[in-house]
Amino acid sequence: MNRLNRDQMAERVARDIPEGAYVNLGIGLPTKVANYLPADRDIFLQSENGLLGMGPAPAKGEEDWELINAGKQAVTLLTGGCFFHHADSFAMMRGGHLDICVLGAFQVSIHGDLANWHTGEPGAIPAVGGAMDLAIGAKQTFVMMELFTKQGACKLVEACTYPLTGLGCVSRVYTDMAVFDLGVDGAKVVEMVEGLTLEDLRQSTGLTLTLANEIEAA
Amino acid sequence: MNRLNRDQMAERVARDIPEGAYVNLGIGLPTKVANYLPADRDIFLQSENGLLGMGPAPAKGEEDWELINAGKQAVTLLTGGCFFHHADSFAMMRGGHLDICVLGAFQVSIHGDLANWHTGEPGAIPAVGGAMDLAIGAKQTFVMMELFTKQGACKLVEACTYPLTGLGCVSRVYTDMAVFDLGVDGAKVVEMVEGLTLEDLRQSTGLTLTLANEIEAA
Amino acid sequence: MIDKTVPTVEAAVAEISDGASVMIGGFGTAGMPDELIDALIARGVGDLTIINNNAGNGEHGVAALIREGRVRKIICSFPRQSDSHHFDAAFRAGKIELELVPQGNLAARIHAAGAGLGAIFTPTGFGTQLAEGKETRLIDGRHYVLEYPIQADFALIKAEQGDRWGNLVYRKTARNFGPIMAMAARTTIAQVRHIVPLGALDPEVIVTPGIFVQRVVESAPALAAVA
Amino acid sequence: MIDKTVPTVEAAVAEISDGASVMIGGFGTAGMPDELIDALIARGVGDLTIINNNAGNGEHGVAALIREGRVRKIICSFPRQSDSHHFDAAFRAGKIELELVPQGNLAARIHAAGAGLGAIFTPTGFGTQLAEGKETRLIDGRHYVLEYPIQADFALIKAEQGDRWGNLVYRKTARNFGPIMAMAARTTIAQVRHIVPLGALDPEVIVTPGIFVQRVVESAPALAAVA
Repeated sequence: MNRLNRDQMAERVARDIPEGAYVNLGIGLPTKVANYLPADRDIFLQSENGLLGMGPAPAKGEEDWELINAGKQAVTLLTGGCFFHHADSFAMMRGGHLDICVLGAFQVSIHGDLANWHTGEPGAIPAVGGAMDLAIGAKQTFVMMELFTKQGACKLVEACTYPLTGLGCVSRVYTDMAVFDLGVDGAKVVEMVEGLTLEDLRQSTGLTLTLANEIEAA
Repeated sequence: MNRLNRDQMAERVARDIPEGAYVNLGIGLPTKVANYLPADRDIFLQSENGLLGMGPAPAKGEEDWELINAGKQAVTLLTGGCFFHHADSFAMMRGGHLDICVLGAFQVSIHGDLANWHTGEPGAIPAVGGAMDLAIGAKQTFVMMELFTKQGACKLVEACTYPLTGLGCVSRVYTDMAVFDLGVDGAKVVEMVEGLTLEDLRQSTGLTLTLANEIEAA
Repeated sequence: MIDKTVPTVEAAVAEISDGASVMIGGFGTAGMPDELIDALIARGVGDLTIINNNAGNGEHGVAALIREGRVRKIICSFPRQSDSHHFDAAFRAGKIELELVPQGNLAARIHAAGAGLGAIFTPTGFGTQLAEGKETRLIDGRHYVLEYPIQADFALIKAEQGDRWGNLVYRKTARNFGPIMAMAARTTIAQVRHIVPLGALDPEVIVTPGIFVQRVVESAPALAAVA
Repeated sequence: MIDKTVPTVEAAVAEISDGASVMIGGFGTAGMPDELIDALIARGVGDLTIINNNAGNGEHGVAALIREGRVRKIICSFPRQSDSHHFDAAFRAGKIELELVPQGNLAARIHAAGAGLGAIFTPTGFGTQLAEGKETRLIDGRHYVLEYPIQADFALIKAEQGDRWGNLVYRKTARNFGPIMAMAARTTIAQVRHIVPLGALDPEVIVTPGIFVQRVVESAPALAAVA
C-alpha cells in the first residue's frame, strides 16, 4: 500500500476544485492545496482577514505585513482581488457564498461532525478563530487529514470524542489512504490508494464502510 | 399672539442644533431647517439613501439625479462628505449614531409617542419609508409641526389615535405656538410665542401642561 | 478564465422564470436598473415577488412590471408616491400583495440574508401596526421585534463599473441597496455603465466583491448617455 | 469648525479610565494600533475589558497590557498563539477572564452593536461547547444560536489616512476589524499614518464615515516609517 504524502494529498484535493470556485483553505495542512491549483484556471481564494483573490507568497524581502493571510503569513493579491472588513468577510463564509472550504481535523465522524479546534485536555488554552464559521458556512466543507494519528488511532470515527467544531458539516474527507463521502447514511469510500482493499479499511478503521458509486484507485 | 410661520419654526429648530451634530432632517417641513443652519458651523446632515455631509440644492440645470436626498430631490455633497450603502446608512440611524433627527407628525403624545406615517383611513395606501427607523434611532428625536390642524384639532395629544410610528421616542416638539419637552412625566412648556399664556395653552390644547425650568418668550 | 460579463440584457435575465423572487436595486431613480427591468418585462415571465424600496412610479421600471401584471407580491417600504398609479390601481383591485417593511428593517433583513443570520431582533416598529403578530423581546431595557432575513432568487442592480470577475463600484447615491441585494440573492445580475478590464478597479475601493455577482452587462451606450 | 484630530496619542486616550471596555483592532500585527496601546499602558489604567481577535503575542500591544496586569477580561477568538505567553500565564493563574467567541460571531456581534440590533440568531457554534447554555432555535431547517451585541466604551483602531471629520481609509488587510469596531464603540480613536486635508479622501472610497470616529491622531513619523 502506498500512502499519499501530504503533498500528494494536497494535489488530490486540488483536483476536485473546479474553475470559478470560491475557496477558503484553512490554516495548516490545507494551505498546501494552493500549490496545486493550476495557474491557468481562475480559482478565488478567500482569507478570513478580509481578502479575496489571494495570491502566492511574495518573494523573500518583499513581504508586506499588512497583506497577510489567516495564518499571519505574508501573501500577495491577484489582479482582480480586493479587500473588505471582517463583518463582510465572515458574511461571505456564513452567508453560504463560498463554494468550498478545506480544513484540517482532529476527528471527523462518519456523519460529518467535525472536531478540529480544541483537544479538550485539561489546562489546554482553547482557541477557535474562524474554524466554526468556516465549517458550517461553505457550500461544501472538505477535510484533509491523515487517517490515523501517530499513535495509531483512527481519526474518522463513529462519534467524535473531542469537542465539536460543527455538526454534520463535513461532506468529504481526503486522507493519505482513502477518500470518503460523509452524510446521514455514514461514510462511503470514494477512492483508495493502490494495494488497499475495502476489507483492509474496515478492519483498520473498525467502521461500517460502504463503497460509493464509482470507486477508482488513486 | 404671533404664531410662527414655517420658516420661523425652522429657524427656531436650527437654533437648537449645535456645531458637530449629526442630523437627519425628515422629508417635508423639516427639510426647511437646513436653510437656517449657519454655514460657518460644521453640522453633518445625513440622508437615509446613503449620504453624509449633504449640501444645499444644486444650481438649476446642474442636478445630478444620482445625487439625491430621501425626498428624491437633487442635492450636493459638502467637501468631506461621503457615500455608503443602505445597511450602513440605517446602521447609523438605528445604532444611535445620529444626534438629532427632526420629523413632521400627524400627532405626538405628551409621553413622546409619534404618529406620522399613516392616517389609517380605509383605502389609504400605507407607506412608511424610514420614518420608524429615524423615530427610534436618533439620540434625540424632535418633531416640528403646527400645534393645530386646519380643522382645529390639537396635534399634541394625551394618546395618539393615528397608527403609531414609535413609542416614547419624541423628546421635543417645536410648534408655531410653543416648544414642548415630552417624557414619562408628560408635556412641559419650554417656550411660548409672545402674547400666549400657559392658561391659554392649557385651554386650547385641553392638556395638563406644566412649565419647564426655564421659560423664555420666543 | 472566468468571465461573468454577458453581451446583452436579454442574456443577463434569461434564467429568470415564472414565480421567481427578484430584488431590484434603486432608491427613486438613482441606482434603478432600468434596462434589466425592461428586459425582464420583455421576457414575459410573471407571478414574481419583487423586493424594492418603492413600488414604481410613472410608466417605467417597477411600475411597468406592475402595469403588465407580472407582480404577485411586492416587499417594499414606500409604495405610495406621487406617480405610483399602477401600484395603487393593482393594490386597490386586490391584484397585488403588499408586505410593507420599514426601510431600515428592509435593509437589515436583506443584509441578514446575505450574512447568513437566521433572524434578528430589530429596534424598529415595536408597538406599531407593522409589528403586529410578531415576536418581541425586551433586551437590556429596550424593546425589539424579531424579523427574518429576506432572500431572493435574483437581484437586478445597477453599478458604475464592473469587471469580468463581477467586482463592482457604484456612483454617489445610486449605491443604495445594490451592495446588500448582491449579497442576498442567489444570482445577482449587475447592469454597469462601463465594463472595465480586470485590475482597473483599485482593490481598496471595490464596494461589491465579485463573489456576490454572477452576471455583468454593460448598459447600451446610447441609453447610458441619456441616463 | 469641527476638528477631531488630536496632537498626541496621550491626548487621544486621555478619557479612558479604570474599568473601561476597549475594542482593539488588528488581526495579527496588521491593523494593530500599537502606539495607542502604548499610550494606554503609559496612562496606567486597569481593570479593563479588552475586545480583540487575539490575546496578544510577544512583548508589545495587547500582550504588554496583559503583562502589566491591566486586563480583567478579554473577549477574543484566538488567544493561543506561538508567542502568547503573557496571556497563557495570566489565564493559568486565574488572573484574566476569557470569553472565547468564534471569529464570525465576534465580527457579527460587534457589527450588531454598531447597527443597533438587540440580538442575532447566528449559524456558528450550534452543538458545540461555545454555545452551551445559550438559546437556540431551528429556523427554516437550520439551527441557530442567539448571540448578543458586543459594545464598548472605546475602540482603538489603525487606519491609513484620516481627516479632521474622522473619515478613514485603510490599507490592505489592516482594515479587518477597524470599520466595525468604529461603529460599535461610544468613542472611537483612530491612529492614522497620515492626516490629510478635508476633501483629500474621495467620497466614494471612504470606508469609515466620520460619524463613527471621535479622535484622529497621526502616528509618530519615525515609527510610521518602520511600520
